[in-house]
Amino acid sequence: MRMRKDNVFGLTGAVALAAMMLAAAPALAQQQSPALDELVSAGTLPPVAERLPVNPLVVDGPSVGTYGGTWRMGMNGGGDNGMIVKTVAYEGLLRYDHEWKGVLPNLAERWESNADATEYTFKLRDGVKWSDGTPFTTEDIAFTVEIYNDPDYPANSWIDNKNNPATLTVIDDTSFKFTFAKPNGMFLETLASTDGLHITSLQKKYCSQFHPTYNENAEAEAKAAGFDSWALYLQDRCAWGWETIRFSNPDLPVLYPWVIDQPLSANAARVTWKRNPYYFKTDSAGNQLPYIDNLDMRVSQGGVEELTLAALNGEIDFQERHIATNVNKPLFFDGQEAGGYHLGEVIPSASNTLVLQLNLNHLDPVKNALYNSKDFRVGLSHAIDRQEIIDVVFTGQGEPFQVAPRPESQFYDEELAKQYTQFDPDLAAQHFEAAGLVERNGDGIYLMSDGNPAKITVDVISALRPEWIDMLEIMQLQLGAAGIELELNNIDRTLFYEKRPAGEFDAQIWAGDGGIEALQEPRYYFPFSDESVWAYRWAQWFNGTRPEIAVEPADWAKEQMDLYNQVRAEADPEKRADLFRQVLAITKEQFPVVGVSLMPNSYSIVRNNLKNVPDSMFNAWLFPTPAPMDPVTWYFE
Amino acid sequence: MATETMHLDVTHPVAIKRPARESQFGLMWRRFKRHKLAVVSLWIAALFYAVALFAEFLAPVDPSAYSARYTYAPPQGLHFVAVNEDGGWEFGPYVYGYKTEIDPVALRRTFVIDEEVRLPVRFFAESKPYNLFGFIPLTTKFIGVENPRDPFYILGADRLGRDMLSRLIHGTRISLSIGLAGVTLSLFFGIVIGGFAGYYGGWFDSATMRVVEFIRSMPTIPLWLGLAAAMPKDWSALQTYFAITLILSLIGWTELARVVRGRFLSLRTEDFVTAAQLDGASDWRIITRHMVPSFMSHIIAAATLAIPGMILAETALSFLGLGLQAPIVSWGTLLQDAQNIRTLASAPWLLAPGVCVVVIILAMNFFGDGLRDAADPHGR
Amino acid sequence: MLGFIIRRLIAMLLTLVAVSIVAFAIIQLPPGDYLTSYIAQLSSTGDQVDPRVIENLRVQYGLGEPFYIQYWKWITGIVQGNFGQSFEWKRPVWELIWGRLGNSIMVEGLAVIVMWVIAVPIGIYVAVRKYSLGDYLATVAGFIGLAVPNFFFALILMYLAYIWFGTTMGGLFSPQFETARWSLPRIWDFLAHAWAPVLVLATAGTAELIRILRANLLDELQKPYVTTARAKGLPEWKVILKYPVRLALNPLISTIGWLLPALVSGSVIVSVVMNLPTAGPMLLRSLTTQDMYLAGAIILLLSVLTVIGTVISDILLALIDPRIRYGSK
Amino acid sequence: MPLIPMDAKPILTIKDMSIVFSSPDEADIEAVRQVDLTLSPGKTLALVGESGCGKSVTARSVLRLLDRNARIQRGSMLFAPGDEPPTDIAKLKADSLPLRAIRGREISMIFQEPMTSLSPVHTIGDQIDEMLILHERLKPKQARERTVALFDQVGIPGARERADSYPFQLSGGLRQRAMIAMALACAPKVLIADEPTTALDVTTQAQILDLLRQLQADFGMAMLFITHDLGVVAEIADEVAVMYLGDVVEQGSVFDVFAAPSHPYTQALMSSIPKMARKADRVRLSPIKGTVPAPRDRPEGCAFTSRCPHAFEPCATVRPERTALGNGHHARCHLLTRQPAEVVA
Repeated sequence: MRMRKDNVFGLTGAVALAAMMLAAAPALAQQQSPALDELVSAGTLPPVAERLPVNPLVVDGPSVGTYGGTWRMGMNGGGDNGMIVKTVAYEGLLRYDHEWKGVLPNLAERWESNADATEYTFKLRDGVKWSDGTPFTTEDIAFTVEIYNDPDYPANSWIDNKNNPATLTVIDDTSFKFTFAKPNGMFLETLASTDGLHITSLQKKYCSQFHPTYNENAEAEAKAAGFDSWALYLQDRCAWGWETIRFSNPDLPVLYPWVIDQPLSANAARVTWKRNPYYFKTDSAGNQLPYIDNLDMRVSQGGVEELTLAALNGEIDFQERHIATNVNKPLFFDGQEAGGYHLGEVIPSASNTLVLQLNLNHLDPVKNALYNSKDFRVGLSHAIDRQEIIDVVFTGQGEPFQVAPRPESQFYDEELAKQYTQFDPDLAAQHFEAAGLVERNGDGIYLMSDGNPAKITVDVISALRPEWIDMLEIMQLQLGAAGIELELNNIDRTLFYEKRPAGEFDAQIWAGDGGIEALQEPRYYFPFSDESVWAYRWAQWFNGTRPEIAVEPADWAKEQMDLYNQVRAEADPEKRADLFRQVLAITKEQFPVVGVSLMPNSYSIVRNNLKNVPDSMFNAWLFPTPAPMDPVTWYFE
Repeated sequence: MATETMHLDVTHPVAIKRPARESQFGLMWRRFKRHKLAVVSLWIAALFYAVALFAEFLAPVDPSAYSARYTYAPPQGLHFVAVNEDGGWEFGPYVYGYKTEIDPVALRRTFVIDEEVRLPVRFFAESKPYNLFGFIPLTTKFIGVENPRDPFYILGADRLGRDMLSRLIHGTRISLSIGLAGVTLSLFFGIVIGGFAGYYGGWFDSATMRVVEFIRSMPTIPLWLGLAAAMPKDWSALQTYFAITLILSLIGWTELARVVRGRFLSLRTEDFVTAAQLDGASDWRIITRHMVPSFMSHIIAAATLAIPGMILAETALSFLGLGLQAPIVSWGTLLQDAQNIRTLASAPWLLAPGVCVVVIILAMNFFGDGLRDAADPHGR
Repeated sequence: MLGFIIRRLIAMLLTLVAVSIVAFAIIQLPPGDYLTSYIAQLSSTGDQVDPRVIENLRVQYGLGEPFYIQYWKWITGIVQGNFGQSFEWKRPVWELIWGRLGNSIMVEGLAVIVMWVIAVPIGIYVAVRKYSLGDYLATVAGFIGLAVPNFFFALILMYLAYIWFGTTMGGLFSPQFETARWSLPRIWDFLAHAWAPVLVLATAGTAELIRILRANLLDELQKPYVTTARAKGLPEWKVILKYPVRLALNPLISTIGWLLPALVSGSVIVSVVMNLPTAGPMLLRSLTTQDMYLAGAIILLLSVLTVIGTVISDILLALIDPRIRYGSK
Repeated sequence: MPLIPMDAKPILTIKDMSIVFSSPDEADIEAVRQVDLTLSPGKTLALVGESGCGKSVTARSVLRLLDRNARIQRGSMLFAPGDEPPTDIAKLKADSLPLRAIRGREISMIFQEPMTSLSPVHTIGDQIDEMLILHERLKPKQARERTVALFDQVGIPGARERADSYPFQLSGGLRQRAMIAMALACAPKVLIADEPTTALDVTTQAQILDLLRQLQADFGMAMLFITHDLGVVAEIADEVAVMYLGDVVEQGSVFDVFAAPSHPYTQALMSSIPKMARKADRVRLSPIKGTVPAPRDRPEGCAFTSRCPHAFEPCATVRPERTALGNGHHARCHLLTRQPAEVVA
């Protein structure tokens, strides 16, 4: 493959390009990849004009590309659906712009909403087709909403959110309306994010055949196919949004730029994709996107070392996921010339490398009182020598930082980000005293009001981020010197989650999500979701999800919740931002969680012959890099 | 005529046997000493165990003491002879200093050993107070730099600037004690179960042997994986440590049980056992006083040969992330840290635990082999 | 002979039943079930899971029933050829694992062959030339092979291949042969990829085999029948190959049985490091996600393979050793 | 040159042979020192002695079957079949073609324990056929015919079926018969029997001795018969050589030696044989006092010194000469050459 490509572009590339330009120039006729020419001339595929929508979405890279090539990357283990979401599956109704500031049309051509953000009307692009050639219409949207609301279909999303259910009204083939019970001011951002992918993930024509409502033989057919029930068969054939097994079914029609060639399976050594001839985007010269014909994802069996070597060896064209670790950077830096790649910049969305979340809803009254004392948390913060951790663990990358919006965010507040970050043991001691810690035991550890030493057991999943253990080991020594004992409890992910509702954990560690998408992910700024581990029971009160353990929050938190409900109801972005700044002001005043340092920038591996790749990009789950950076416009030179 | 034959052989009175134990061990030791390699291996193994025992004293610094300035610092080595400015010789241990630069783009520190700077090293250097074995307060370490602020990384530093030598020494304690504890447990199960099976025979023997065969036919790693995954996840590091030991010995006892059973089976019919039985000695007494001593040497050899397997198993389990985990320092966890390409490419000294594993396993194998040969020059 | 085989097969069946119970018990041991880890996974991406949905899934998957009922359902299914569904992949387990198991068997089988091919001549040589330089060299090399942890060896091999040859080792096939049918070029491609893992897997076992063969052969070489053979006037090589080697190989054949479990274990780690699509990494993942029918099937089948290996080696042993065949001591 | 006047020309003459065992960390041990033996066709020489006296080592050295750590330090073993010039077996290389041509074909050997001396995993027939194929270049079928005939000759019933049996399927007596058949397969000129009857019960023992005698008459081979059983010696041997700790202390015709044992060790041996007598007349057997010393503790002089009732001053330090006592009867004892000044009890 590579050999042939080199030849093509080495010798005949210029000719081919010239020919293409000539052909494109006179009529601006739509062009397709030469890979499809044969199929079209054989009549198995309609001409490109018939495949494209009436009004294709025009996306331009910095330069007009040439067709062909295979984008090679690597997945870590068979369950790495995230890799696919971030490269192939990001096709929702809307999409983010490159700066992650606003939303752009995607499958929906235009939209409007009412003033109190409860009604959203969308107009789909006319003539968009699924990868099997079937038109994409409101019927598919309606079917998806119906299936998602079926309890036998285990998908969860905003579509069937109990707190704020959405009602669909179909207007015509391409127009529909969502009506929410409560205001949903951030619905457009949701649709542009990864969560927006749910609504465009199922085709009625294909998926309805597995549901007994549409096919009375569904149960029998499921049994014949070796499944115990129609529900399992449906889940297998038409998995939700981005579930792993969704990419195991090559028959499932999709709207993605590439369609499955070799599917993801438990046995796959690689997952490959070929271009979707019905993809709905073109460049302004009328060339149907994507430029790159094929994707090739090698599947490593649970170790990233093989991927690292492959990248060093120039066998990876673009990748950030898995391999771009702190530790590997010097290696990749040195290997640039030999591997024929360069390093791109990746700005993480997370604000903080490590968030120490004390359990403010602790069931033990003594600890509950201590952890709820702001002085105690401030004292902890002052007892941490952040610069030392940055130097040791991150080779000087990053700066002392609290859990706060990143400098790139519109909500950046230097005071919020920097308060209590100076290392000052004396100040820490003063605050501890103010929090009621005076007596110390023989080891120099403060005694709590019940006479027990002030020991915080910190739950951490080292498998997720190895540097957490490194940082915590340093913090353990630093806090130990300040009179607080830190015990590391390195546990499994399942248990990590199971401990939360029980309410007896002391503290848990996670990264500082919501550094850029603060508005959508305010888990550390107020008790927002189950991920607000520091106030898990308050969050239950806010969401009403587990009333049996919900606890009425402190007044300041209730005020924040109130404000955030106003944010949700507000359709005007400016007003929303103002309201959210009030939430953050209370966060600054209350200082609920302790951060360590600003998450340093990461990097990506970009092959030198891969063009149109932006130098810098954000990275988040909701902003699934690099998909929002339009890899459909990338091409090989 | 033939009926009159008299065999000459039986006329010699048999020398009175000295107590079986002593003579056997004396003989064994003499034969053992003939295996030069085994003797050397014994010394190496003894050295390792001594290191494990006196870890706190021998490790120059605390294994968790980090230093931002010396992340991935290469080994300084330890030097004894120096040429001073006048061209004269100077003796006395010292290490070289480092010249460091930070490369913010490549995100690393580069170190050059600075041969201009000689940092004197002292044996029995003064240190911060610590407790040997957890209860003997000491303020002296075996070795240390004269000025505690100077870098001292004989074997280099890891990604946090922690002293590899100290970590290795403390890791030795965990890894070797797991091997020893695991074998002790296996030995206990093996002798009791294998002994009863071999002594009583019959259905108990066949049942035991079926169980042993069955356990041995289970692939060990899946078994370990399953058991390790089944361990309560909220156990502390120490509990995990004991659980791992137990898991290792749960499988390890089978081999020893087989050896013990085989010995028992053949000993059961020996005259001295019959004699003891006729004397009315209890089974327990016969087993513990007569039979076990008579093949103790074999057991010791078999047990010695089982230790390397345990050590390897610990490293393998820890490597897969199912055994011990940081912050516990064992060879396995150290190797888990080192198992990336970066280490191989730019910090190969982090593979030192791997070298230790190889050396101790070689030593234990040679030692065990020598013991086995000595215990039974012809058999296996 | 037939009686022997039948007795052995009955014993095998009993062992298999026991193996299946243990395999099922192991996958049941960890607290929680697939759904708890599934919920944990969903929660970490910020999703909230409707308890109603979880309840439905629990019923669909047959979780939450007592152990013996789950086991009974599982084992009766297996007897009928149904290994159950993988929770994670929503596919019949058998469909997922047969390819993986095939790869495992190929790699491990190849390792067994390599081990024998290397170990037998060396073992004979070192026993015959006891305490020679070659003996010491082979012993030391063997012990080093035994002492270097598999994963360590694999990692170093991969890195050296990259440094020296600029190739990334890993996988069992080149992309173009990944899904191709078996053909001569594909076999060649497989061998070109498999040599490294096979080498890594075979080192420890080879060392072990050499040791066993050496010890056995040393025993046999002292037996009087060797002297008898020499006294017949046979050339030395024939004396050794026909008599003591033949007898020393017997116990070695019985080691196939327990070499297999060791190989299976070793291949899990080697596969993870060298990225081999064998059953090992799949087992590892299914254990962590608590995809219990998948994990159970893999553990069961690997154990079954081992048990069958043991039985085969027993029968083989009986075939070549008349003492066992005719029930003599 | 025959030392004992014989009717026939000797076929194997062992002269002044010493065999030394070396071990890496101990001093060399001379297990057999300066042995002279002569074998003649149709005659049987019995080599008698206690375990470890070197009789087996001597026997094995004839076929050069000693372990790698043993070497023939001095002396010669002249093998002279027919009129060809004699071959010195002591000079042949251990695995050389000339030696292999002698082994099994010219000189063959029967071992003590037929169970372990036969391979347990090959049929008996196969193990005998092999020799015929090797030395006589027979086809496998022909070889089997010969084997069956040999089995008949050595009195194995159902010879054809037995040839397909494994050793463990036969009784001890049959196994030894098979062993004998194997040794005689190529009609050797010398047969070395290394305690062939020791492992057998008394009746079988007698049958085997009869068989050997019968076969010797049929084949006319010379026989070197190793035993520790004086009764067996009297029954089968023409000549006898008594060994003690590596030395042949006395040798001569069975008649001479039994009638007039000249070495104190031989005398002691003789007196340890029970005599047929009525119960009241029986005397206590007098066992030899003391134990055989380890080879490394053997004195410079006569090996028997430590147990000899007549030991005197030169015994411990000076090795007694081989003294001719007439009619080929020799002994090594100082008593034969000098008179003790004072008997050291």
